[in-house]
Amino acid sequence: MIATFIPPEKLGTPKMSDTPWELLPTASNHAASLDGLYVFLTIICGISFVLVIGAMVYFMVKYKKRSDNDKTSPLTHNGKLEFGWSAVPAVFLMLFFVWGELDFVKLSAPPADAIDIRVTGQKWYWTIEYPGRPVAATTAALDGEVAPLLIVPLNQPVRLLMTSKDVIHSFYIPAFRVKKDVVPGRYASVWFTAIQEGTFPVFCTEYCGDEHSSMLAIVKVVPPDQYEEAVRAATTLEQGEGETVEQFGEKVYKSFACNSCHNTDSTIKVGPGFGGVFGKTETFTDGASVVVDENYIRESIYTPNAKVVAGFTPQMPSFAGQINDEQMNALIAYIKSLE
Amino acid sequence: MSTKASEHEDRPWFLAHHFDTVGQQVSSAKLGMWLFACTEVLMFSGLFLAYFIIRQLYPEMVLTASEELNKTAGGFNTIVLLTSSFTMALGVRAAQTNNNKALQRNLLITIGCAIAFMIVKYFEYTAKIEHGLLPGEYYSALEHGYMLPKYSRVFYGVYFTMTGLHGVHVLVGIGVLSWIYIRARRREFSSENYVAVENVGIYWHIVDLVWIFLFPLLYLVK
Amino acid sequence: MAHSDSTQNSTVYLNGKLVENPHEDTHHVSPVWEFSLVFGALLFLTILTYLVSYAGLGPASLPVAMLIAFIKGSLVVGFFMHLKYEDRFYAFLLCVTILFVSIFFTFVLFDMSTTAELNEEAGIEYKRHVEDSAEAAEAAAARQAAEAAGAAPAPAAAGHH
Amino acid sequence: MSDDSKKSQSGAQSGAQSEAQSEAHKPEPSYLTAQRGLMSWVVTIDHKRIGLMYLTATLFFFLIAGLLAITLRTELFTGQQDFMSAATYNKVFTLHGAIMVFLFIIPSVPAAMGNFVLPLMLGAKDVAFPKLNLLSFYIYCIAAVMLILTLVLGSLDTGWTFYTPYSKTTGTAVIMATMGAFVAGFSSILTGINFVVTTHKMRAPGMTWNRMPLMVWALYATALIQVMATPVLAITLFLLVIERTLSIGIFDPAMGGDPVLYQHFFWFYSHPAVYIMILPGFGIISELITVHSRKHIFGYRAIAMSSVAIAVISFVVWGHHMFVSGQSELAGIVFSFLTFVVAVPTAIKVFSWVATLYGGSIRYTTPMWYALVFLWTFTIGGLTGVYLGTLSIDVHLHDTYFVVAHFHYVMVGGTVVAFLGGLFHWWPKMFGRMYNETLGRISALLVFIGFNTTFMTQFFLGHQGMPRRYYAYLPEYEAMHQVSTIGSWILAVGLFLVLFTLIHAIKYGERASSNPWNAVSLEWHTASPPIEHNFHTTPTVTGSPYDFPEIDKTGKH
Repeated sequence: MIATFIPPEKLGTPKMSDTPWELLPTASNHAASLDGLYVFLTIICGISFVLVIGAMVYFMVKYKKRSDNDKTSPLTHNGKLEFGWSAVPAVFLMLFFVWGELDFVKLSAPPADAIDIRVTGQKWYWTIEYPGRPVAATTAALDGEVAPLLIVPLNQPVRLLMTSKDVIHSFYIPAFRVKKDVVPGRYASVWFTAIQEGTFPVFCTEYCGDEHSSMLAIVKVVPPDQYEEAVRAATTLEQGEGETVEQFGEKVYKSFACNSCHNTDSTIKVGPGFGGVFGKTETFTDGASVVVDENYIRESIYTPNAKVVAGFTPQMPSFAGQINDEQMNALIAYIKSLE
Repeated sequence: MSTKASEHEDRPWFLAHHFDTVGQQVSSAKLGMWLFACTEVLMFSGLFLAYFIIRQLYPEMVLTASEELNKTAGGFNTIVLLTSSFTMALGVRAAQTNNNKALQRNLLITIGCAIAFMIVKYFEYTAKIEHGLLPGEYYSALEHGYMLPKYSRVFYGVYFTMTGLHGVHVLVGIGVLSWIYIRARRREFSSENYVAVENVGIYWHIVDLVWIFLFPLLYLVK
Repeated sequence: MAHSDSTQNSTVYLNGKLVENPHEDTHHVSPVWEFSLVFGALLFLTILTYLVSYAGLGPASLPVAMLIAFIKGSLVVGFFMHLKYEDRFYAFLLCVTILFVSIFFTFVLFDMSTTAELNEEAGIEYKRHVEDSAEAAEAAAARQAAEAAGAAPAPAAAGHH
Repeated sequence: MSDDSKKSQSGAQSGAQSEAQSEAHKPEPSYLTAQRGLMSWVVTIDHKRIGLMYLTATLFFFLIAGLLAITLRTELFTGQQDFMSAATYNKVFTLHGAIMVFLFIIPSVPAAMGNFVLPLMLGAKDVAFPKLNLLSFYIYCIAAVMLILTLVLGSLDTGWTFYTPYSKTTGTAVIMATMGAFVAGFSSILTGINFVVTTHKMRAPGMTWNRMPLMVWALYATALIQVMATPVLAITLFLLVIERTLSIGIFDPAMGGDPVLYQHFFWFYSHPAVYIMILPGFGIISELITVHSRKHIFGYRAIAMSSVAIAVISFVVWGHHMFVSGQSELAGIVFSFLTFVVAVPTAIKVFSWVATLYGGSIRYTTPMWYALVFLWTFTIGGLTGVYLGTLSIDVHLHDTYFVVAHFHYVMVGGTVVAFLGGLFHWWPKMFGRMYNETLGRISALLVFIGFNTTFMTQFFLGHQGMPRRYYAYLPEYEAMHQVSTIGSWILAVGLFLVLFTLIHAIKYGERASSNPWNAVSLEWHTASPPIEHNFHTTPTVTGSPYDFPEIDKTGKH
């Protein structure tokens, strides 16, 4: 299934582009000059393709075999022609190289006044942390469904400081033409200035396992004055009025992407399913067993590898310091309500 | 089975059917062996690069972790391998000059040195294993009272990979040398047909060459 | 050239240069004293590397050790393996191999040493090792303290590599 | 070996005695009928039989990996899950990649066709080390068994590149797969050593370096890369296996290593490997275009030298696979520049081939059609490579379907199309039978249409940002994926038609003369199928292999 928690039609409100050959929306400062080079390259390559294939087709027609005693030309080489068709492509290639290299250096050196946003990639979801705000694993983005949301102010440089917790991922925003592999053990940085409002999809482009194709996120460009407000709304995870504890628990469940590894029925996905788990006795890898109650759920969220259910590997990350008590109670209530 | 039956009489017994002259067969065999030597050099270059990478990542760790290696054992092993290279070269010379007895003697000395090398390596490894200076998860230097920098296990990982792969090549060398020794006892080699001895010589010198570069890097690094 | 039944050994010249004839083979036998001389030199150089490592040259000790090892290597290859008296192509092959090995080394080590080049200007601190849990908690605490003190939360990392 | 044993049992030497002086007694039997029985195949040291055994094995794996590709494309028909789970999809695309690279495309042209054709073209009785040749085939078989064993042990889901740290932590049979690739590397090294020595030492009298056919130059350059690059793959996979078993930590960031180092080690082999794959294809195209347009090659020295130049420069460009992978930007700039340097010799080759058509008398046989399809697809493949070599565009296009389209245009459109052209061209020589010309031409047309529909759409998918190895995708991409899937079905039909035409020709094709294309290079101077030791008397070479009778030497042309 496409990202279990992001319905396709709710991603990228402005359609990526109507016709296949049309370019993507130029939504960042890098996009314009990159598209310029892309179009220039396409024109030059198109011309050289037409020349080569045209010459081939022309020769095919003109020099096809007419009779058994055709005489063919003794031509074996022509120094000037051979030099010409080595030098001319070399000149064009150097042109592409220089233009590409200038853009690449611009792309790689973020300005000093950029806003720092920390992004952490993990097996199959992104965690986005705004400066001065508590870590929000996944922020509410669209009614009901929840995706990691990167909120970016219009016309202000933003720098993403990215690292990964397990394998190599890659943060790719097609509309901004930026991409960087997020390698565990080092910081990768990407910077851009959004110049077009709207929401755009973010992909993970380095193969990272089963749910690689569901590791999506959304970039939302908001006018600078609404930026603070939007960030606060996105990073607060409280019980809205008129929301039952279980509904708030479900929002927390999806915000921390529990559903990318645990199903809400009893089937196994990566971890065990939570359908009817409350009150069941779980046996662990070391043979001990306990009745599932609030303390067990709380403990297995904060220190997951202490007790691992038999048949599973200890690969669940710890959420210590990310889920506060109020959210934990709602989460427990939600899990209790699952049959 | 070329149809020219008469042409068969004057062909020496060791000349293969698809070669025309002995010179062609010998130079083909030698070129093939030199290409194989190049692949060996390229393979070990990967490990040397891994060593240089760790040396660039953690310079002081490599210096302190390599102090634990036994320099005298390494030095003795270098001398042993150099003598085995010397006797191997003399062996090839003996084959070229039809001196079968000298060839057999030199081959025996070379095999002896190779076995001595492996025995010294065995003692070095057992010492390391007891002290827990092992790669990866098996690294337990702390329990044996060694206060080593944070990533010493990676150094010992590279140490064991390099010396282990080199040790495997020495073992293969012992096998090939004894096969040549058996053929020498059957008097197969003469001044016309010695390319097999020379090829084994090239292999053995490459194994020695790798150790010549490996010894200063791992043991004497400063 | 394969002179099957025709006895003439067709030496072929290509614009004046004798085409490398696959059939001639050098039967050079070097004298024993040459081998012993080379062996002596190798032993001397081994002792030299040993002394150099104790001489405490500091940063220069690696290049010196590599130079000595290269001399020993070329002695072994040149004399023990007869490369000096062999067909030029074998030496050419070895040089091409050493060229590819050096390409591999220089590019990888160049990449590793300049990874932080552009990042350094941008103030991104480039961390090599992953903060394990102890360090992570320590860094988080440092970050909180920096926030509390209102300083711009530069991505301080505890314990550079 | 199933279709070899159905050889025609006639045994009589094919009609025309084209050798210089006809033999007095009964003509010699061909290499296929000279010895009988399975054992005569299993322990043969005849390069022609080993070539056929390689051909059967590699085509078998081409079939398997091709079927995997068809299931992939059919799954991608819609953006949602159709009939495969995500984990199965990852295993299928990984195996498609691994089997295609290690078991088909690297051994196919050099080992299968090169083994058969190289000694014949050099006028030699056999390759320099026949027993080593057979050993190389059996090492290939062991590697094939190991890769099939990974299927049983839980298959592989790391992608054919085995990137760490994912390949270190995943539970699938990574060790068995890496060992399979490790062993396949040795088979490639042995073939490489064999061909370098054969080209140096076994040439017929009079055949100087500039009188060798360009196919021999291409196989020589490929052999050099195989010898010089594959050992680094051996040590990389060896380190990966040790990383998984002893976890020495050189590639694992948690223990102080760095995953980008694995990518350096891997791509140092894998970029020269893509030139191992394409260079033999260049060799075949030089032969096809000259023979079927009855023209001397245009710029012999330029093409020969550019083969060797590509072989050398291919060792300095591997960083263009890692522009966005955390490699330092300065290193990226150096690699991008060198990547453009390697583009020039490839361009020279394509221009020289088109120039060879000038003033020719082109015969539109099936091999010629495949050569022309090659020119079309390889030009597109080459030009899109320039996109990916440009730094800023690669940031946008890296790991998207643009890359998938580029390397399929160069691999399938380049090497496989050239390989099929070569098969049709040398089939009369291999089996002494002519294939059915109309079936051949239809297969060329189907392959052309199917291939271009499948992969042209993927260029547009790529620049729209569709990431690679995605199992479920956004609805915007669905239309293009559907066109691509239909194209892949047409391509599959075309390839099955090729298989049928060739297999059918072995039994029912009418007898081929020893020189059906009246070509000039040495392999056409002996019977087809050739006798056991190729030539009765070693031929002497006086001129270039492209001096066709039709070439008008009177200077009035």
